Amino acid sequence: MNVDYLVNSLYLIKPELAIASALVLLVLIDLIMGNNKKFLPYVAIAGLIAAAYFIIGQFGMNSLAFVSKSNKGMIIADPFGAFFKGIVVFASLFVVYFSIKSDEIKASFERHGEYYTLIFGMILGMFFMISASDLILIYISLELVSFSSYVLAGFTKTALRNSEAALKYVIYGGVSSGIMLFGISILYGITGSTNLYEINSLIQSSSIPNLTFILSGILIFVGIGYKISAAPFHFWTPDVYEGAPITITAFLSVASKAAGFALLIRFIKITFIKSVDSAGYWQLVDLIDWKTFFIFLSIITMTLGNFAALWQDNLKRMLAYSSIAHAGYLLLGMAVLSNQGMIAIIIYFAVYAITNLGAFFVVMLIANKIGSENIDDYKGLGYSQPFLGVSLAIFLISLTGLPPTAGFIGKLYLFIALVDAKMITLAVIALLNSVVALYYYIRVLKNLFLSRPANGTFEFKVSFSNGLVLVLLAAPIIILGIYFTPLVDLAKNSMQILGF
Amino acid sequence: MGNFPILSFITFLPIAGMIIILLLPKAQTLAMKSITLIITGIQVILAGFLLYHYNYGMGGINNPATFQYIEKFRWIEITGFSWIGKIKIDYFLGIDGLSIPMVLLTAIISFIATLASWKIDKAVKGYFALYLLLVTGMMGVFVALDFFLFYVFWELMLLPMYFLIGIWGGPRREYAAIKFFLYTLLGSVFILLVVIGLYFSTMETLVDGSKVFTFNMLSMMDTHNFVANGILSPMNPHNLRLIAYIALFIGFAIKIPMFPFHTWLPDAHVEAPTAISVILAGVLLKMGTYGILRVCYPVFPDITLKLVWWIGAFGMINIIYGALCAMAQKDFKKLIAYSSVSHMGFVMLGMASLNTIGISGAVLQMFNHGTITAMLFIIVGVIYDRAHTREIDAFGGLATQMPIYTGFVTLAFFAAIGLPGLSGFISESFVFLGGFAFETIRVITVISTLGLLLGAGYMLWTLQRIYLGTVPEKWKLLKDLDFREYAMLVPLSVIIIFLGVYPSFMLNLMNSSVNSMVKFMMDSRALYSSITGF
Amino acid sequence: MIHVGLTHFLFISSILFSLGIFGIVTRRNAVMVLMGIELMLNAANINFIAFARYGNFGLQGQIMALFVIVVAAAEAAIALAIVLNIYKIFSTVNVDEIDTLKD
Amino acid sequence: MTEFNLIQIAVAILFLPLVGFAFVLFFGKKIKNAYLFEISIITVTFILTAVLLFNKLSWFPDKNIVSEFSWIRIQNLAVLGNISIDLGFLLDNLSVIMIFTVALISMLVHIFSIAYMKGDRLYNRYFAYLGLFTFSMSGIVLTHNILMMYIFWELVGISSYLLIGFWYEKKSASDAGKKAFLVNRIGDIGMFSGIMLIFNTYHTFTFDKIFTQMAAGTLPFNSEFWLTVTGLLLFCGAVGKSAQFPLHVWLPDAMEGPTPVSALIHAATMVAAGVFLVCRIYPILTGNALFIIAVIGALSAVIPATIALTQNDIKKVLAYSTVSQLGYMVMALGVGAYKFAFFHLITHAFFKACLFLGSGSVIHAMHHEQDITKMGGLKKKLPLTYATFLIASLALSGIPLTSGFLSKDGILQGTFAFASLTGHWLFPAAGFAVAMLTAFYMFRLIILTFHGEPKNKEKYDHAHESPFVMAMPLVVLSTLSIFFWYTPNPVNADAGWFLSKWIKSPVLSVPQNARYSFMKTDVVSSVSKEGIADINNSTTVEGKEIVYSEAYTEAMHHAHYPAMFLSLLVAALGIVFAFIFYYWKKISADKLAADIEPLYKLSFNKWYFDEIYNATAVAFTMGSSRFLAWFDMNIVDGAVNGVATVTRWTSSFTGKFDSVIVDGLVNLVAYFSGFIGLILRRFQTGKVQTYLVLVVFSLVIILYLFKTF
Repeated sequence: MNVDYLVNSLYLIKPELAIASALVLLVLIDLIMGNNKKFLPYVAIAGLIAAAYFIIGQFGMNSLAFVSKSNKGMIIADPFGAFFKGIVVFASLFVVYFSIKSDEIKASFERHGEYYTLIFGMILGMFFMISASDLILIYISLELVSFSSYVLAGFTKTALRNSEAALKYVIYGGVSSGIMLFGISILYGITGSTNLYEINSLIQSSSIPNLTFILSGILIFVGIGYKISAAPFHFWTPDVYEGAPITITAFLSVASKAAGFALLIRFIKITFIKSVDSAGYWQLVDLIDWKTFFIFLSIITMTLGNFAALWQDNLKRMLAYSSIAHAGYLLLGMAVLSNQGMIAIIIYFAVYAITNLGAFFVVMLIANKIGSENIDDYKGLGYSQPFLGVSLAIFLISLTGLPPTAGFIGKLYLFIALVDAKMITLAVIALLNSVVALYYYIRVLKNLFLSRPANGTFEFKVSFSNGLVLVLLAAPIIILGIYFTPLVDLAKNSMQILGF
Repeated sequence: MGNFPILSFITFLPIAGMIIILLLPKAQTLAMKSITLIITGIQVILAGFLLYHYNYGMGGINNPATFQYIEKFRWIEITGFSWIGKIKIDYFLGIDGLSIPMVLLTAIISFIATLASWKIDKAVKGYFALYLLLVTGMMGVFVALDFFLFYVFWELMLLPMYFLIGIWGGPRREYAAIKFFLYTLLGSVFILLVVIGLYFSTMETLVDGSKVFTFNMLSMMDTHNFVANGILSPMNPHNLRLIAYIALFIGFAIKIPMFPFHTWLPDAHVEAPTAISVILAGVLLKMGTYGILRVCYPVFPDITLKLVWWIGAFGMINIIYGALCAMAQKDFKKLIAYSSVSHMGFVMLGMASLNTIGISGAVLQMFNHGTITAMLFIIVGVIYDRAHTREIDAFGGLATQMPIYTGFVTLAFFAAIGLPGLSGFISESFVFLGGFAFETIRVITVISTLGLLLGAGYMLWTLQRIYLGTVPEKWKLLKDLDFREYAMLVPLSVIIIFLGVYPSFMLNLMNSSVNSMVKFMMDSRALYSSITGF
Repeated sequence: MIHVGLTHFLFISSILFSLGIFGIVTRRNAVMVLMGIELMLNAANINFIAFARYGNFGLQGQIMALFVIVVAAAEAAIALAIVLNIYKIFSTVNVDEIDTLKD
Repeated sequence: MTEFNLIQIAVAILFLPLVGFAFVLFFGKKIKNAYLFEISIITVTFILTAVLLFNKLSWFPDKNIVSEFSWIRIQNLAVLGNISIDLGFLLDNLSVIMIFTVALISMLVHIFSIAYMKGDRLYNRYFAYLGLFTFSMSGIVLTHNILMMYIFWELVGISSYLLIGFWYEKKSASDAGKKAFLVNRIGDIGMFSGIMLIFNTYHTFTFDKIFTQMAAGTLPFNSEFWLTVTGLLLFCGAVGKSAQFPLHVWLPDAMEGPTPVSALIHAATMVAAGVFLVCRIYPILTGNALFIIAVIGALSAVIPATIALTQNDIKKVLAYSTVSQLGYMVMALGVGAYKFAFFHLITHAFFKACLFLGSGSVIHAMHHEQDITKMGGLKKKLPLTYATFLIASLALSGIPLTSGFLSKDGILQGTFAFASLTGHWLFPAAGFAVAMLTAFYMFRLIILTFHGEPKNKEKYDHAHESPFVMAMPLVVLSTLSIFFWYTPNPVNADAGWFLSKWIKSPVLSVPQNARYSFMKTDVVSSVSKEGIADINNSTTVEGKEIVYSEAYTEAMHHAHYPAMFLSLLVAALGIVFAFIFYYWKKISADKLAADIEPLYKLSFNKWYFDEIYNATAVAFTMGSSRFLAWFDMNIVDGAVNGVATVTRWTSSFTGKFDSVIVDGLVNLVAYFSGFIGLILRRFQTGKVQTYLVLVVFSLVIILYLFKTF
């Protein structure tokens, strides 16, 4: 491997490099500037913008970095990865902004350097997760994300629920990644390679011991399933989402999940694919019945998420369950095993990212002021804070998936994919689920607008910048709900996975 | 004014009004009310304009060339390599004889309901903003010809309605609002599924000869556009048309509301403020029957022909069941709500007749019920504003106390029981004549005539209990109508009498379309049997 | 002298893995739970090395094992820090007593 | 006068009262004497009807004048082409005579009411309603199609409702109005069903077109049975409106209305509309239908007559008498005595209106005392009222020289002839029995009211003869109860212009073998003046009659004198008995009543019709309505809402369910959803090891499920 080749590969990982540099810079600045931490977020934002710039460049790419002798690389630079990295950067930008505003984070001012560094560690890990094509890299990037998030979940240390969340997260995450690693080791034993492309060509050409293979596949899925919080690997989600600082919850629910889904799609598509037929359906190696698996999983996940959410009084926790349910909807897109399904996932995810960030932002703003995330404390908020109320309403309606919000477009594309695949029953289940989902979303709206405040009104002002950010998040939801061509175009351009 | 996009204008004008209202300071309540009034007033004028230039000879239904005021341009178009690349959604508006009565009705009722909202004093800004949004949604449903667009409008009015009931309603408003919301959402998810199914079963040929899947309702009505193996294509031997039809029908039936999906209606009405009840009964219920006529019938003529007995039978159940339930009510508003259930049964019965007279009767009944029930709810509102109770037994002798009001009440009640000379008569008669002419539902029709008796029964009984007799001491201070109430009741009365004396005004309007519909249904019988044959 | 083959290694690794899971779900002490996780990781490590050795797959397996050892160390560091923090706040490291976050 | 002029007059006759109604309704509050406008309008209307009558009978006695315009056109129907629903006038002798009668009585009642209603709070409104009624009634009479007839039929019902319940503050009045309307509606539903059948078969509502098509052989469902059904369904309307058995129960209650209203609506005009309807649709009535009609008519004649014997309310007696007389007419129509039925309709209108107005005069004088057992001796105080009342009663009892004698005799003759041809002797028996009963209860009424000693001295002392505006109508009407208006021969009506020139039996459209045998044309085609051939032109040319068989003509002829003498005899007997019981008091009425107590009670309690209806139909409807409302609240809604008890039972699960229910988890789906949610959240224990056990456990399950693969 010559140096030129290495340098060429480095060109392909410019976004990762940008993030890595920013990370180093953050550490340095934190060291140098001492107690003046004000610059940190701006450095972070600058780093993210640089990464975003490089990511946009990646939409045209289609190549492998760090190619080995057998011509199979470790990192893929393709539009698909670019899209999910874009989502991560998008989410990170907002999360950084949220962090500036969050009272929770402000409280531990002296550790801000640590905070942003860890966030960048997570971002870096996610970037690699999204673009990795080698099991080794996958595992390590996954752990990178996990470790950073363990610490971030317990960032405020003094808060009781923070620490508890961190402990649960670390144990749960450790076990999940341990199981996944065991799966990887078995897969390695069967195929003799850790490179997904190599494994793919191997399982297509030679006979593979069935049961062992299934075992390894499913064990590996445990790690991914835990990241995307698919049932039955979701148990950490509500506790950690509730316990973690709200900025981190938002980050986990969007960016971490994005990385997880990118990994899932890439893993399934690269490893198991035989061919893509003209209608866009994936013909998989029939070692594992992934279709049934995903159908099964998505039904459980969305049903469980929705039904459990019915009972939540803590809005953060409710949103945690709702994010589980949304993972279920996204898995529907997987179950179709087609390009359509993938487009649907991409569209859905883009919408979900905006919406969820917005929802958490409102929750944060309110929690900053009233110090509660309890739904019952939101009574009458829509009157005293119409702007916040209406924004939250828009986000929740979009999460429910009603027109004319973008959430509807996401659901629409999912159902289009399902109906096209003739999976009507699944579509009906999903639709009924979305009716169930309405219960708990509408309950929040009810408290916002229909109930009268229990004790006094909420006297506080939404600052201009916060208002602007809210508009930035809410406006696209309405606009994309009415004119969604750009969204679909983006999805279409993003579905290109290297090699297929 | 040839190219003036009048339908877009009439549909989206309220949105403009909504934005203006949102920009106004909170205290300017009078300005908000006036703006709403002006906007809805302009809508009435525009609807009048539509009517004035309407070409009576054009049939519509399934032929895009015979729709009027068409506005069609590409809304969403995505080109690409696989199927999903070629998605296209049109912004496609147009009206025919089925929709123009509904557009008129929506405009008129919105205007009158604005007046009925005049006394709203709680969160006025939000109220009128939501109200105008609702009006857009309703108007949109009646002018959209693209199924996707139709669905978007359909859902669009859901949330404003939820809040309008939930915030400005009566004591159990939250319960009623959520019930309304859940029921209708449940209905609309079924509709959505069928929309997608139809999307995958129909392909439209573009100008350049290429074929794309389409949401265009009119293309879905043409059997040539079905793809061979679409799940809802009649030529596919394993098609799911029956199931899809039932799902779609239930989706619409919840709005009608058809027994046994009607239970949201009494609650919603009882809790909703007067203006919203007026809108709800006056316009929203019509969406269900309109949807069935606009979509279920021409897109699934084969299944419609199969299930028409059931439609008629449910119509009959609605008529009789609604009337009997109304009879037992103690709450005036609930009684009127159940009477709506009963009256909408006539619409279903008329639709089931599948002939010109019956369907004309059904459409006319939709319009008439809209005006009559609006009036009835205003009447309830008038008394509730004054007495703050709707308990029927708490009243008596109001005819002495409020003679002019009672005059209007009498007119509205008589219209509701189908008294000749008032609009309800001719539509109900047409429904019966049409139903009787169709052998399949003849017996049902005859049984349904019982509804005439029961309707008269509960209406007159109510009239007696509230208005006749002697005035209890505590109501001796009630005032007769004020100017605003005149302004609401007089136009409706005029419409009711005018259409009673000269029903041709409406019937001519819809004649061509209804004929096209009937012809289309009749032709389909042979057409579809030949298609499913191979 | 028995010839030690792949099967033996796999056998050992499976036992280690199972023991790890057993430890995780049964031990109340957080530190013990963490040790269970370490066992799982090491079980995988044994697999990697055994496969690499017996399958003639090249160096990937060994490299993986090296990475895993590093990762395990990092994990242990972080986890123990968190456990320490927990002890400060809850005055216990028994995982089943830390359940304030629940439905 | 051209035909067009006549139509113009008819239009004016129809709409003038409506103008009066609208004017008085809207300006009644502001203009104190608005009623005078209505009265002048009605007077003009009456003059116009007189002009119409005169011109029609003088210049176009044999011609049907039709004028129509298209009200609703439905074009390009798939099968039928264009359908036009026409509105229009049909001026034949029947309608002009009827409209004259209506306008005359209406005018007289208007005038009578000036004094009778004086001082009422809603004085002007009352006249407005009368105007509305006159308008509606004119519509029924003048229309040329069944739909329009139905329209006005309903309008008449509404005006009747408004007038019966005019004193709406009295609960009994508003009850009676409601009852009248609803009972009528029952009949109307039948009638409307008939109309549906007609329209479905002929695609038109116009009488002439229906008759023409039927004569050409088009029958409903191509069956004579359905033709019979059609006829009977249409007749249902008449059963309701003309208060025939079993729907007669509303009419006595309707006496709650002001007495002039009873005279106008519930004695003379509106209730006669049913008979008029049967006259109009006579050509389509089959023999079977006619027979059933005759049976209904006979029952309606007998039962109320027996009830009238024991009633003590002066208006109730007259009301039952009205039902009985209407039954007479219907029976007459049923047995084929068409002309006499219509004749009786006209004569009855006058003398019954006179009786009612007379009773009004009595009631007015007695300060709204209606119980005849509390009257007596009023002859001296109210001589004019007494005289006119007596004349009218004689007419009603069928005493020679009165109009009633002529028409009643004709009807009895008809039943007699019918019986002799078909053997159904019960009809004449019923007829004569009723004749006797009528004479008896009328004279019971007269004796108790006008003769004997005053029972309520105080009221008697204050009684005084009515003013001119009330007396004048009585005189006019009693004069009209004398024979010479109708025929020069006081014992033979056939000789008169009324029956020989003006009223003609219509040509039947019913197929030959569905008719009564004596109405078949083939038997005596020679007798007929006009052939069947030009039947298609019958839309414009009148002058054809039912072609009765020779046997029938013969039988009628033979029946003439026996019927006359017999009827005289029974009438005289009735009167004598009345005198024996009440004037000479030879036999104590009370003692007799005690002796035959069950019968007396049956009669006194009106054969328990109201009780039976209340216990069955009304109770059933109300019961089912209550049940369904309960069903709706608890079952239909509950099925979706979650049955309350189960819900509450499970609410102990967390104690939160109730609040959540209220919060919006409102239906069964929600209940189950909530339940599932509850189960699911039990897994979320907060203990991380539990989670991990679950993960491992589900992992095993997944592996197990996939192992077969």
